Amino acid sequence: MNQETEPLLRVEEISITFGGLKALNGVSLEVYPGEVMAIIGPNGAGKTTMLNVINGVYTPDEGRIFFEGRERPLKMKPHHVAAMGISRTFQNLALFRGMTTLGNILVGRSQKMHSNFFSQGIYWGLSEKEEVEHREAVEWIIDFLEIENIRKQPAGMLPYGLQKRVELGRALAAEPKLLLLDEPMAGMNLEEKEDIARFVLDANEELNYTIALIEHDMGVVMDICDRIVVLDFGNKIAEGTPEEIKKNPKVIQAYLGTAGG
Amino acid sequence: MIETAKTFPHILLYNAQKYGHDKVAIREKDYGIWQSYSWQDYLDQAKDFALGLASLGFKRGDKMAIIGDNRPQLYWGMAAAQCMGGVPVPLYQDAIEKELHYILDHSEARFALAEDQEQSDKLLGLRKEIPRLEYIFYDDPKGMRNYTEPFLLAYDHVQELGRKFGEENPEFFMDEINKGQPDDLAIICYTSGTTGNPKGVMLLYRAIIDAAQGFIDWDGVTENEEVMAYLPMAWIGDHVFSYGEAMVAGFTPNCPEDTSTVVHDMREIGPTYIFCPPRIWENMLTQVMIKMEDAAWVKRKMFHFFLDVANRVEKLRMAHESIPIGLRFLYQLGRSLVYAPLLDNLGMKKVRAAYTAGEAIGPEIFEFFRSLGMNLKQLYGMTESAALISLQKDGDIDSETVGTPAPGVDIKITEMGEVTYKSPGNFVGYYKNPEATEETLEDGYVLSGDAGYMTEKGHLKIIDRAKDVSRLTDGTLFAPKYIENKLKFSPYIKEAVAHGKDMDYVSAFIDIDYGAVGNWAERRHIPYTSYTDLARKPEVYDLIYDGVIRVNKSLSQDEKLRGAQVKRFLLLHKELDPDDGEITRTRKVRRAFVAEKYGALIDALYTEAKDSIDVDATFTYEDGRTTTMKASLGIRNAETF
Amino acid sequence: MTFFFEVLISGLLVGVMYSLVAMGFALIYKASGVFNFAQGDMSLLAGLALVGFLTVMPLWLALLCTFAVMTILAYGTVFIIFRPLVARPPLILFMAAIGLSFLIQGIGQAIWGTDAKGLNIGIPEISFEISGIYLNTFDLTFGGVATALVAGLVWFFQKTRTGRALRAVADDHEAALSVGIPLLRAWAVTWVIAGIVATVAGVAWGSRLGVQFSLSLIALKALPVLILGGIDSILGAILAGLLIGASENLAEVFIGPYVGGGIQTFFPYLVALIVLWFKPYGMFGKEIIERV
Amino acid sequence: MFYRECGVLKETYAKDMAIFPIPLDRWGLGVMLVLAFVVIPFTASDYWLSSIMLPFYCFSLAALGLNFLTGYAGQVSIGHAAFMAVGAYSSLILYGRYGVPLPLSIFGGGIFASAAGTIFGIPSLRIKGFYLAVSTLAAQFIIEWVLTHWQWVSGGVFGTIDAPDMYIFGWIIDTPVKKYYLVLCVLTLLTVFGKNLVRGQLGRNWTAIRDMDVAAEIIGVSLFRNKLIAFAVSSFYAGVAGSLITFTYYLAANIEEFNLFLSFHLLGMIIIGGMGTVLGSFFGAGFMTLLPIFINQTLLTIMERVPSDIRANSEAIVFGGLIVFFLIVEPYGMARLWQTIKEKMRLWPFPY
Amino acid sequence: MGRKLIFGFFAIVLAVSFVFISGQAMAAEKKKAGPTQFFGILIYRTGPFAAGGSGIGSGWEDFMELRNMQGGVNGIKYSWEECETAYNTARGVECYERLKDKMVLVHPLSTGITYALIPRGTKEHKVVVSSGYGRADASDGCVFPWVFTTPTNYWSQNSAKIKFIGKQMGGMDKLKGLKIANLYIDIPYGQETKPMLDALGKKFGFTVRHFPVPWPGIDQKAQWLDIVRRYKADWVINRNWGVSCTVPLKEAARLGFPGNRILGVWWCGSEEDVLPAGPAAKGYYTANWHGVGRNFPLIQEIIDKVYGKMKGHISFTRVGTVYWNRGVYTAVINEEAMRTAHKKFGVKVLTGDEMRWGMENLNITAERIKEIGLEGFMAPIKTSCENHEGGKTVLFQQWDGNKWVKVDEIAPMTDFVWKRIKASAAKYAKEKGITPRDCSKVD
Repeated sequence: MNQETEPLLRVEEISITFGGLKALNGVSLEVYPGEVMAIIGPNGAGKTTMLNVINGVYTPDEGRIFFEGRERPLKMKPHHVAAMGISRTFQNLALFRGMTTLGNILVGRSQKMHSNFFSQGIYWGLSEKEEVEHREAVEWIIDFLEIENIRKQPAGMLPYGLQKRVELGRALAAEPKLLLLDEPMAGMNLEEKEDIARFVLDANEELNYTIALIEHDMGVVMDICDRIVVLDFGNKIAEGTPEEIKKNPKVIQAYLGTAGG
Repeated sequence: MIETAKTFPHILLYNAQKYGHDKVAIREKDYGIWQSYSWQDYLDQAKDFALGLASLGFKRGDKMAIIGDNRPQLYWGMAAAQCMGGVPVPLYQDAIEKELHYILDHSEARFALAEDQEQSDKLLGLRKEIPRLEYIFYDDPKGMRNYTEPFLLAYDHVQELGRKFGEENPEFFMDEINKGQPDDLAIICYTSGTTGNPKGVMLLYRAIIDAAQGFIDWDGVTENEEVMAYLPMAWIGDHVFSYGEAMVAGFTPNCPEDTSTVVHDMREIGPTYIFCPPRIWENMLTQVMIKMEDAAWVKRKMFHFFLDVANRVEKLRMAHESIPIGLRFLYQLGRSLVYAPLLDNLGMKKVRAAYTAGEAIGPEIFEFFRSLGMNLKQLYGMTESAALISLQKDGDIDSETVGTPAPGVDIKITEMGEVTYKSPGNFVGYYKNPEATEETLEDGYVLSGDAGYMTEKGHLKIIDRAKDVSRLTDGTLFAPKYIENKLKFSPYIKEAVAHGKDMDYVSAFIDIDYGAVGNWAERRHIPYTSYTDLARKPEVYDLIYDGVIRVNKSLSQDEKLRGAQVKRFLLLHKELDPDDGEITRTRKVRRAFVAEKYGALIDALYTEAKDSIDVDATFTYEDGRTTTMKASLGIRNAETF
Repeated sequence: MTFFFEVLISGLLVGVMYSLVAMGFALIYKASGVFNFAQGDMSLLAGLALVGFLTVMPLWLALLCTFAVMTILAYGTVFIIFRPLVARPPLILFMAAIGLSFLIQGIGQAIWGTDAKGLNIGIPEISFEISGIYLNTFDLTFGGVATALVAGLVWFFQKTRTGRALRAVADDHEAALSVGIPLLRAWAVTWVIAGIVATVAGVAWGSRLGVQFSLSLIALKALPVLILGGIDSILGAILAGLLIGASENLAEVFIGPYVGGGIQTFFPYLVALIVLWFKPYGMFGKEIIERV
Repeated sequence: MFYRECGVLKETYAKDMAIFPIPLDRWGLGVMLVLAFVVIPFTASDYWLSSIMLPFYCFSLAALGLNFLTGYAGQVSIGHAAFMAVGAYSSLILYGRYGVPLPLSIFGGGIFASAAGTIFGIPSLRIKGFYLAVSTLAAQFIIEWVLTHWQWVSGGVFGTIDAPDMYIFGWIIDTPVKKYYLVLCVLTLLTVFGKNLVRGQLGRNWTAIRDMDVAAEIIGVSLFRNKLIAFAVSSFYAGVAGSLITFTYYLAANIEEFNLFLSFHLLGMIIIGGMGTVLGSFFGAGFMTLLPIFINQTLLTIMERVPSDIRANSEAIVFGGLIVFFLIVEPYGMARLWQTIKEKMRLWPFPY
Repeated sequence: MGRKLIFGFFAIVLAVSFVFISGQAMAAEKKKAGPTQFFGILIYRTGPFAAGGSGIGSGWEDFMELRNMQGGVNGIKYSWEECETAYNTARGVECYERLKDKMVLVHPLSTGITYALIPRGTKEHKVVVSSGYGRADASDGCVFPWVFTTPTNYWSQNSAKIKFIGKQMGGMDKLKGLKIANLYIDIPYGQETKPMLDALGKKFGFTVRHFPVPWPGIDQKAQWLDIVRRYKADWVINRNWGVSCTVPLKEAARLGFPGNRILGVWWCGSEEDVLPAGPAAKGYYTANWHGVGRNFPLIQEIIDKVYGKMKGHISFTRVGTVYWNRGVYTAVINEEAMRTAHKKFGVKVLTGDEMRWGMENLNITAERIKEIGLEGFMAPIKTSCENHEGGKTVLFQQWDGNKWVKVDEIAPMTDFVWKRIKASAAKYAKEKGITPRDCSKVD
């Protein structure tokens, strides 16, 4: 990607401590518009923590966060972050189990639905129109992710791989400026991984989403990502294109180190 | 009959004028709901695409290949090509490249309309070898963003071109349509013959329209029918039915969302008029039986009890005998408890007329559906006759025959016992294949290649392929298809190939139904790893043995065929697969090919000492790779009666 | 000032009684995740049983029989009600406990009757005054019993094998299962212990109120104690009990007259709410960190 | 078995998202409405109308409200009866003391309850689970206290406000049938309103919060807003229910009617009926209203003279036993049971 | 499989239930009152206040059982049906609605139910008798023609209490400067007498402080510390209900407050209230309106004939206890009203209006009381169109450690009380838009 352009998201020198443990230690990173960026690193490197910081789940001790060139306060409610245009999937399944696939994805459009409480209660008229509008958008995503046949099934009953896919759909439904994916392919078989990789690429190339993802499967990361940031024990140890990362001795060391232990 | 109707484009114009936006012309389930298009939409869509074609240089007489699942866009494409005086050539969407290559090459198509990326990829792969293919259009743009080939155009884009072209040439469209004549070529349907290369059956507008009208008159079909368009568009049945009849009668074909949702979508639509090959009915029955196996004991018993009631009633009805009052009561009870809900679940509740066509149907299957109160009838038709030859009349049903000749159809049985016919729907010849045309067409009569005879009641009875009917060494009549169909009534048997020509007795290859038997095995905690493994289980052999015995018992009832009971059988280690050339795409067994390929197995069946045989089985993966493996197949002797 | 201390001390002594009930809640919640709404009813049952047995046998035997009843109740509850409910959401378990509370009430009163009964197990009730502060042997006795009970529980959980096993179960059900501690047995033992605690509470309160339906309402007094201390903390239950006992009495006496009195019922909840606002899992409750 | 869904096709999203997409359900609803609006009022005895149907409807409404909060939004409240009390008192005061028209008074009762509910919902922003559940008891006790101690509220030495005769535009509502219609109309309107809420974005947000609040917030659901709306809506329904039951049934607002046990009963209703379903509220309320009557009657039939303490105790036993039984067999309540039966009927004769 | 079985079982239970319930409903409709005078007994044998409900109900039933053995009231036999309210208004109303077609007179036995039944009874012409509970101002027969508080109400009781205290202190003038603590359960029932006591305090110059006890009142340490150690009360009025009646006795003893300076309301004056307190209750006074113990000819008769034939409705130990006796009293009032009505309307099964007339024209003289066999058990009663209270005295009793002993009979300050009753009833009439009837025109 063009490194000259203004990054969509820039976090600077983020540090956060949990009970005396430095989970992130002055980590900076940027996500540029239109790219697929990966954060990799061994377990406990602070990857998910970083996403949580970006989302507003955690308030970092220090650092600065810029989104679309404007700085946002460090302490911010997650749903306000979502309103800024950052959407997200989760490492462990976080679907709303009691709802159908359709319902789950519709929740993703929460920020886009504005009909007030009364018109919702009266329903017929304004609210129905809005519901239909958003249903159309969601159906488009369902079609995109090829989950037509599970549209009305309760999300909690779906097989793991499909749940992950629905979660991706929920994040896409928000039409975010930045899409954060936390291990979208964890625990999947090869075929499912290929599917998800295809969707991620499609989302990036066809729908022009900017994507930052965390993933363990190096093969996939190297294949689909434009740029990679490597974290280890809360520190950024490398950054660059897949080619560069492959050759980076620090990265190799970090991975071998954990592989041995 | 529409007076002005000369060609489908004319009919389309007429319908658009008559119904405008008031009536749904075609539906497609997409994005979770049924997207409906009125006749005016149908016309507009076809028009834009047609003009787009014209702007790209489509000439009268040009062929356009169409490939994909049933989609309104593809039907519109078909209409568009006809509007421009062209000829659509529908292709089987699951055809492999080799077949496609032949047809594309043979049909000299300059244009091709593909449903999506998958089909486009196939065509793109072939285009290198067939440079005559100028343009490829695709409907679903998903995944196509990286395709930069200049000759690859989106459906919408072509329509865009068409609208521009239409503005520049406002009269062009009507002019082209009016150039169309009933005696123009409407379509070329390639039949996947059981031998040799596919042959392009050329059908005129007149033939299809007349055939469609024939069907419509026969059943009093109205414009309010709902039908499912989910069978391959390349099949003549679908073409006559979802395109021809839909246009002429003005009813609504419905395209399912996806092949995986057909059952569900069918229930939503509730078709009133159905036309499908026996395997669909078979599948349906199998599914019913499998599901009922899992039902609670009480429910299962009740289900079978009422099925039995229905069966008895149906037998009496067919024989035109009166039904005892008690049985009638039970039948009514069964209707509310079992039959009606069952039909509702299958999406068949609203069916007024249903046809099974394309192949002979097992009488048991046929009677099963009829006994539920569904008006299932048999039809005998061929691509060469635009499907119209003979069909059953309401109230004059016989599970063994295919009904009386349709109006305007003349059937003659040759001395050799072969059925020949002259139908309004008769074709004009095979495309670029005069030899074959000559072989088939005799004085306006088409040689069907089927052996059959007219019964006393004037019903046509088809026994088998003419060339397949033969005799055992003792002179007993041996009609393999007849036996195979009987075998296939068992829900556990998917395919069967009977042997016996010039042999001492009949033997059979049997393909188990992987789903049904797998399910059966799971419930009995029989572990298995694959089809091959499952087919070799002794328990499965026992299961199939029961089915064979039943067939033998039923054969023993028939004076003529008593001697042709199945004496030995084996379960094949693989499913017969069109990709391996063992059966056709329409799932007809290529008997000669099978006999040649599995010669060793046949030998073993006729070597009475052998009770098993080792095979080196070669088969092809989806991606074209082949593999070989060794398997030992057991051979069973079956009791005869 | 003497009066203030008098109120304070009396409040603390009441607080001990609250703690007794709250401890039962905490024990069961920690072990099985059941918010045992029937804890008060268990006290009622124990009281009813004890009174019933006392009419026909000496105290020691009656106590033994009461413990036997509580044991049967514990096993019955765990194996009949909670066994099929293992791994269900906490709310379901909570509702099951509400159901249980109706069951205990119904069965207990069906067997021993609904009328109020006096309960006197011979603990002297002699009031005396120390530097102007009235004290009562009964209150002190139960203060002592409660302390002994807590000490006993701590010893049990820290030192005995069974106790350690129970703690293991409480900390991690799956891990405990994997090292071979039968979950349900552990639960049952916990319920037995909670039953014993309930019996002590039942005797303490029953001697004061008489044994009758209202005894089951002491659970209401224990609830704010419980959330203030942390639902799963025994230590929390004790400290919060003291805190609530003292503060509600002080509030009633010193604030009550200005607002019309009777604030005792909700004052503990206010205290608990304020504390919870800053520490959402109580003073000593295990914090549940939601990971995403 | 009775479902015929063949040929039911949806050509628009609006139809696909209808409350009852299946025709038979629409028919069923129609039958129920006819039953409720025509058959029952004209055939049932006054006893059935006034002492079974009225409380049943009112408690259904209250349970529905609680279901929004607990069943949909996942915030357990065991202080809900207090909001009914607020509704009861305030609507009686509005109507009796200030002469506000009856419909507005009932609505106003709901609004006051809603305000109270919102205030007591604030802790839910920080406190979760059982901690929150117990905290809601604070609402129960504080409201009880305020209503008894605030002389202005009760307006007299009896701590009780008598319900004046009800007039709507000069038309007196005095007979059981008229009261029945009043309650039924309010119930119907609010049920439709509520159903619309829960099937729309608000309901989805609530469910999202219930199922996984952290994820919901990150996705963009404001916990603050949605939780408070849940409290507000829920207590509005409770308030209206309280006001209706007081006007038509208790005939006097007395704080003792809205005690803690009623709160438990409401919770029991939605659990037995089915959390997170509108239908379940009705099932639960019906069950809880009819059960004691049923048990009493049954025992009376079996034995000529049963001491009523045995009846009462067996009632508690059966009641507790049924709660436990339900939780074991069908933890999601009668509505789920109904759903299962319905599903079976739809698939009949197939097992799946 | 197990699940399926349970489902099946459940389905069957459900089906049977439905059949039952509809059958019941129909049966209930069909059951016509025979030639008996029917009473629906709204009872509560469970819950926190079970002692009261079960005692009263059983005493009442035992009395009716006795009368039926003797051939009924002027030959009209009693019939009755219990309905468990569990002290819950909704259920109480349901009971009333269920039984109202058969009965003409109802004792709601709960303040909440009384409130709910007053408008219903008035409209449907059923006599509502709230003896010693419910609205005090309902004693005004002009405004509440269908409600009776016979023999007396809370306000009368409290005025008598003050007189009693005065008497105990040695004269009404001794009341001046006295500190009285009003310890009450913090529900409307408890609060009802606050203004009355305040007014009396003003009149007689004693101070009253009110000490609310939050429901359920199981813990009253704070109040008692306040009463004894800070306020230093001379007398404590114990206006509680259920368990909260007992707690004060223990707390008082603990703080050394003498038991004979506590004066309870008549709902805190039963054996069940004091027994759990043990010795702490000794000396405790309460109000009452009827005698205690078994030493009355009628009660002896019940013991002989009813319990002798094992037809009693409660365990024999409770016969002669306060609540049981209260039940007998209730029954006697009912019966006297019947007899009065029989005189005017003839011997027959009475309608609501006739029963009301009977209640309104009660005149139970001392001679009649003797005749009934209850001499010393109750005071004479005379009701009128205006006066639905009728009683002339409030009884006082003391717990001697084993049993209640009647210690005094005091007439309430009738004028003082009735002035307030009239005012309150008038306010009620205004609010409800009732035109009080003119009693001078009623025969």
